[in-house]
Amino acid sequence: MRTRLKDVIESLVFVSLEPLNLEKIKSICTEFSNTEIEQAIQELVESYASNDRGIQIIQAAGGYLFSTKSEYDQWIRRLLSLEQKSKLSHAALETLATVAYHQPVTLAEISALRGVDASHSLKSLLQKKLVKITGRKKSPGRPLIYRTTDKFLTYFGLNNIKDLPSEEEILKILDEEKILD
Amino acid sequence: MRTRLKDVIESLVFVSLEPLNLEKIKSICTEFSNTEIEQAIQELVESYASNDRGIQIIQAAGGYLFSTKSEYDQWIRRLLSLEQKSKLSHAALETLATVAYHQPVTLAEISALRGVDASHSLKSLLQKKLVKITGRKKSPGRPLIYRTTDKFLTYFGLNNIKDLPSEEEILKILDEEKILD
Amino acid sequence: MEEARDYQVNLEVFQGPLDLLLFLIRKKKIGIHDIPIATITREYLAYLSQKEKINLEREGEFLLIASLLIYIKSQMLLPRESELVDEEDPRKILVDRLLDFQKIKAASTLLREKEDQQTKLWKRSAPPPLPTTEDTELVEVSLFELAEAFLSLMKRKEQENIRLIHGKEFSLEEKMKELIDRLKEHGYLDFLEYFNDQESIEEALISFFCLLELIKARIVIAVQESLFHPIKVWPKQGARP
Repeated sequence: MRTRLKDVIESLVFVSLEPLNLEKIKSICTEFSNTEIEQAIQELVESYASNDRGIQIIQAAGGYLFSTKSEYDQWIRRLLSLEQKSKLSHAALETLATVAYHQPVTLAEISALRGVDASHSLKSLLQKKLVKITGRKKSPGRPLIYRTTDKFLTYFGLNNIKDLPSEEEILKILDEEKILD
Repeated sequence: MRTRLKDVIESLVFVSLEPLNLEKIKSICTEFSNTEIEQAIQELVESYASNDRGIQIIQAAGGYLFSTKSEYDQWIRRLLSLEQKSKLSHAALETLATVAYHQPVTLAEISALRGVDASHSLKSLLQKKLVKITGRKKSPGRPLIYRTTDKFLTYFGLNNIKDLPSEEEILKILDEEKILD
Repeated sequence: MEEARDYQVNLEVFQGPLDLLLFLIRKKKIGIHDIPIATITREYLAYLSQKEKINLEREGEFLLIASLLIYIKSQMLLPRESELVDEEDPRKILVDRLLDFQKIKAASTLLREKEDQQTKLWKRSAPPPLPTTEDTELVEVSLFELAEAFLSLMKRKEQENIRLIHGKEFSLEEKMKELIDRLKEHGYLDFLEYFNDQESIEEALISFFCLLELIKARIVIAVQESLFHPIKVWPKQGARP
């Protein structure tokens, strides 16, 4: 029975977003005595510490928490930077959408459309090469104009910029809610 | 050396919130050969399957991912104070099945197959990222076409779209229903 | 009156008209390939008439199938010279749709089972504590980034209200030589620092164009330790200034 309790606690620590403290564990595992629970935790922590493992259970802020072992940090950093490259922030996505639907477009136009200064997110899109500069607008100040790139099309699986869902099509899908609800 | 690589991969899979695929692992663990990596993964998966543990490594959408074991569901729901995890509505599930088995497919085709307008359920599937727009059909009106996503595979615990229930399994269900009637 | 009682079932329990049709067919224990169309049409219409008012928005689809049924029934009644072959059977269009729909329904059942299993498996929704990412890898910066850094500096300079020193003129040639000398001496050049040292916007502009020329000629290389870090300029290895 004790082995199984150890596994219950392991799964609880795993899903918990913050350090899981002893009191909480006791309040969940009501079928088990306090002594059983304390022993199981002990066993669990030891099983991770004694084995060659990539992850461990640490004690932090009065609770138990999974973490990776520090000797693997360099590989984790590589994974994180890999994922950073393929991910967009919400702000970047909004800016990208503005560029996609209003291109060719200037920074001032994007910022006006989004209602916030878009320079930071535009910068990250240029770095990710999803957006490119294609010249200058023939207007006062000759601002730079932006367009989406071929990489943008590949990213979203499109053959052609004309394949973007039209505003009407998106509205139609979004409008459905009003009729039914 | 191989033991250590196993631990590296364990820490990588652990950190990743989405299934981590072999290609990504290879591009991160550049110090190791493909054979070493494949062996280490094998070892890792087995070490979780064979031991009494609360968590396991599952294969979904072509990658590896940590999850709890199903027998600990009730304790986790206590921790998260949840009666049950929310599930797809009947209409959404039926639309999703239509997309899965008829992809690439248009909204009009889905609606015809189901006999009802599917735009509302399609919208909720798009928002849940279980379905995506992947371009346009080369037919009059050039309607948008839809496909299932990797998240769809992960949601149903499928490693590959080929792992969908087969025609035989479907026909078996139909036979059983006839007997029941 | 068994039929009347069955009709008390609400329209809402059906996922559309095909679902209702399948229900009626199964109730009659008949094969999909041999639907007694007259009977089924009668029952289907009787079912619809249970509703006092048809909400077109919600139930228009039920009416569509009703009209299809009536159409097929009328086709079946047409006198024919010979026996029907499969392809000519007016019911075929309906049968095909029912077969497809039936499969989708069965597939939904199977997917629901998988969903039930999967909802018992819990995944992490947030990453565990991660090492802080200090990206020390050098990445080559684009001309855009370089220009941008320069631009932000110019803006700052303007805000600082630096007074312009007039009368002093710089030639491109002189500046180029100064830049190269400085690179030789220090090994590298901190981009922002160097421009900060310039006395006027004009001087900074000339230096900037020199730098662009050197980069274009691949004599120097501009690198950034990580995003938003200072840009450093190095002589390109193998290139002779």
